[in-house]
Amino acid sequence: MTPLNRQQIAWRVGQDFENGMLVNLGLGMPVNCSDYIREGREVVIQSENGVIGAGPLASPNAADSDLVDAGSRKITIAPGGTVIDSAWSFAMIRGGHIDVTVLGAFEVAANGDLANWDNRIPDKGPLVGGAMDLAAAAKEVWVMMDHTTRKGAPRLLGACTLPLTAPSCVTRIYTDLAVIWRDAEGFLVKEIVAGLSREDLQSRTGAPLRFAPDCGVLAAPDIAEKD
Amino acid sequence: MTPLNRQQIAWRVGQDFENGMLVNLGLGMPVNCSDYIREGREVVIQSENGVIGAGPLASPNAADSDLVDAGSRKITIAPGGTVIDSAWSFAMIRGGHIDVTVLGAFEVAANGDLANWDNRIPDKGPLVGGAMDLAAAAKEVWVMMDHTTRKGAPRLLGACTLPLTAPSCVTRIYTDLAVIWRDAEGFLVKEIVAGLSREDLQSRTGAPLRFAPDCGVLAAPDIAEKD
Amino acid sequence: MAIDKRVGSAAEAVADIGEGAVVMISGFGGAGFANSLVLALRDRKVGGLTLVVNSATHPLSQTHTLIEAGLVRKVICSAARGRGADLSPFELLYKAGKIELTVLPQGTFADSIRAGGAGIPAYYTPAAYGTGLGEGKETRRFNGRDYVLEEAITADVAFVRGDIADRFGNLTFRHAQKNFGPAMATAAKLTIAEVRVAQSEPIAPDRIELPGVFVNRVVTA
Amino acid sequence: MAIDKRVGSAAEAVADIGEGAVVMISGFGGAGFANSLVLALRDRKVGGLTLVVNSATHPLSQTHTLIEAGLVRKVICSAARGRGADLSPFELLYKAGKIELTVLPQGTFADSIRAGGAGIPAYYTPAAYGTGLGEGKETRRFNGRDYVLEEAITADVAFVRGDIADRFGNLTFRHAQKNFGPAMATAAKLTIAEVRVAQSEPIAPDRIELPGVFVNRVVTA
Repeated sequence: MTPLNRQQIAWRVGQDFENGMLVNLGLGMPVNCSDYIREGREVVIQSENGVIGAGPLASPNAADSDLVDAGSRKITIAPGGTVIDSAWSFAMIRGGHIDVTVLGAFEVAANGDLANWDNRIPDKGPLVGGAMDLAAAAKEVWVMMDHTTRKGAPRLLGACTLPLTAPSCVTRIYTDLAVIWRDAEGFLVKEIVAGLSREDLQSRTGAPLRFAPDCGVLAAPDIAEKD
Repeated sequence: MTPLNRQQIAWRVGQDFENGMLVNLGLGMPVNCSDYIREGREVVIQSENGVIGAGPLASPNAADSDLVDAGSRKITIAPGGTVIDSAWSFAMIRGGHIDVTVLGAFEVAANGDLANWDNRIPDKGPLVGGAMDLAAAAKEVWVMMDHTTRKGAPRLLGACTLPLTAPSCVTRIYTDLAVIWRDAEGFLVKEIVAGLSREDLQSRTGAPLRFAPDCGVLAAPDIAEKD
Repeated sequence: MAIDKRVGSAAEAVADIGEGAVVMISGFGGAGFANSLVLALRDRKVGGLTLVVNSATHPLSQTHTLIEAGLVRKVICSAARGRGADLSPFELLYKAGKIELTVLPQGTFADSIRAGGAGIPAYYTPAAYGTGLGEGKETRRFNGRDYVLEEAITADVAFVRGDIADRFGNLTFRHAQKNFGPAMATAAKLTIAEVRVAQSEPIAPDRIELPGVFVNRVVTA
Repeated sequence: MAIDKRVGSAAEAVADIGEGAVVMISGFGGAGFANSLVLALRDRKVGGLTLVVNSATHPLSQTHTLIEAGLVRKVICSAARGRGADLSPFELLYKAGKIELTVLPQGTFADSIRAGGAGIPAYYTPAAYGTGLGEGKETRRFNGRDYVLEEAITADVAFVRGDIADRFGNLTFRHAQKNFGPAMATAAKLTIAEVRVAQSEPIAPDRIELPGVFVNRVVTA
């Protein structure tokens, strides 16, 4: 059994972006998804600092400190892109105009509850950013994360233990082991990595799994992990 | 006794615009005030359709049907002017950024109540436009109107009889007979046309008048009435 | 498959607007009326419409043609008075009790549309407090001042007039053409823009006034 | 006397900001920080400030210098976590109970500032409902969905970073420099813009991104 690395998870998410979608990608792992949009599809990447149509990272000699995304990365503007102010950018988010937001997470519950902003690190200040607005208002909230913690504890749970970002919002979870849709009845496995049994996946998951009739193999091309 | 004509009232209002003020002028008589700003003063005229820095009417050969004010007049943009959308224009109004709005009125009460939107014309549809937003939120609401109705009934009253535009908002009234400030105690006459006694002015007014210690003569240069 | 929101005609652009639709129409003071789309909708003859339009009676708007054709059930606006003493098509139907009307202060009209597009279900405004238009509305005091609660306005379709569009649906506006267009585009399930020029080439990022993500179809008119 | 909002230096621009002022500071993601004004304010050494700033800890912002100098009583922000395991100046003071903090979802932060400039005292948003940040806040259901009531944020002063200004205070922004600048400029009693170029000649009407009526002083920095 070979779990996907993070770039491979990003690749897998990227395959599911449809032509013309407006997509917001969270800081960290999710921003990599835009590298893996299928040939021939145009997807508009929204960054919550107001870049509508974010392009790839700028080359070092084209980098412009005024052209950044919400993660402070020096980026480019894709053809057809523009920049709006933060109030309008969040009006776009809150107004339900984002087709999909892809977010990292600490925990996801079977009822769709998301915990991704407060890991209770002692003494460190809070950082919520745009996570609550995105989770509350995007048409779909897709989570990408490792299936378990480094210590092997499940991140897909019956109920979140960490502070919530938004209740009942997650619609899909892409992990290193599986692709799981979340519906009114809980978790529904759509794909599972080769060599991992359904029982093994269930044992690494803190809530009951159902398996889709067409449950397939989660596979990705060889892509090296980045820093 | 010679009452001011409407252009002369507009002239008198125009004398009181200070340098740098942001001023909104209502449809009808008030838009003429911008013709009478004192030499050397720059005043920014806001039209609620979003023109910030409205200039004079366009000459016939420069008229552009896309460059209009809230009264559908083909105008120009003054140096430093721009155009914003209606939501932002009314955010500017509602947010208290307008220093002065000059509005026409049917009635003004001694407590500052303004009635300028509904004259109870049978069968005609209602038209409120931006009047309520302006009256409720401008820092100062100046009214310009004839002192009495055509039949001689007072328009400055103890209480308005027509539907209100906003309560307790009017700070000044410029009429063909007088300039009157409105404060917590009611009407305070600051200027009165030559040849009209204080008693005569009071008899044409439906609420008690006080006269300022420095009450002066309301006079304007000869300006022909326009259509 | 590249994004391309340009369609061939106004008729094609409005072809799926159904009976009873709530339709926003841009335009104010003579500028920015989406008249080609309005006329195309009239030609479809679908009735029971609710119009969200600043004025029900502006002489340069074609809104009256929908009203005269009997297609309009309700109007939400800030102005519904025809010019002069004669009654306008709207006023005749309103007098006859054949059309519903909601009149809002223009700033409330504008911000309720903005709220509709911004996911804000309701907000407080000082406009209309203590007036007939505020009667029956919930009120509340903040910091010693009284406000009325106003709810968001959304629509099935928005008709917006712009100047230049590109294949992404990005728009520019000429001067006062802008007015209610940007807010309405955000508040409707389907936004259709009629423009002077609909080009393939992207508009420069710093010239775009309405991001194309708010626009679904573009037609030259 | 023509309008001319340009002043000679950042020090002059902030010279009348007093003890206990509420100060908004633009900037997000590394762009649009009004750092020259922040440093000039630090040099004035007026204390008891409340900062309204997206992040209390962004490494490219000079906000931390106000905090380190002990001039800040309270921070309203959406991000207050320093990078890495070491505690930032803000975190050290916060841990010691010497600084107050209000954390808001970023969209709430943005729209509360917008509301502050738009005369809207309060509005409903879905963000933070059912979370710790929504605890203690008034909630209400509209159309089957739950929202929290959020109040407007206003300030005594806003520091905004722009690209070009003219004598009227009109501003343009470069790319993502815009972020919170336009909203903050509307929500403060006094708005000061620092820009790359402050020219006498008016900016073309269709290039202006923030009307000068929202800007009181302009300084080149």
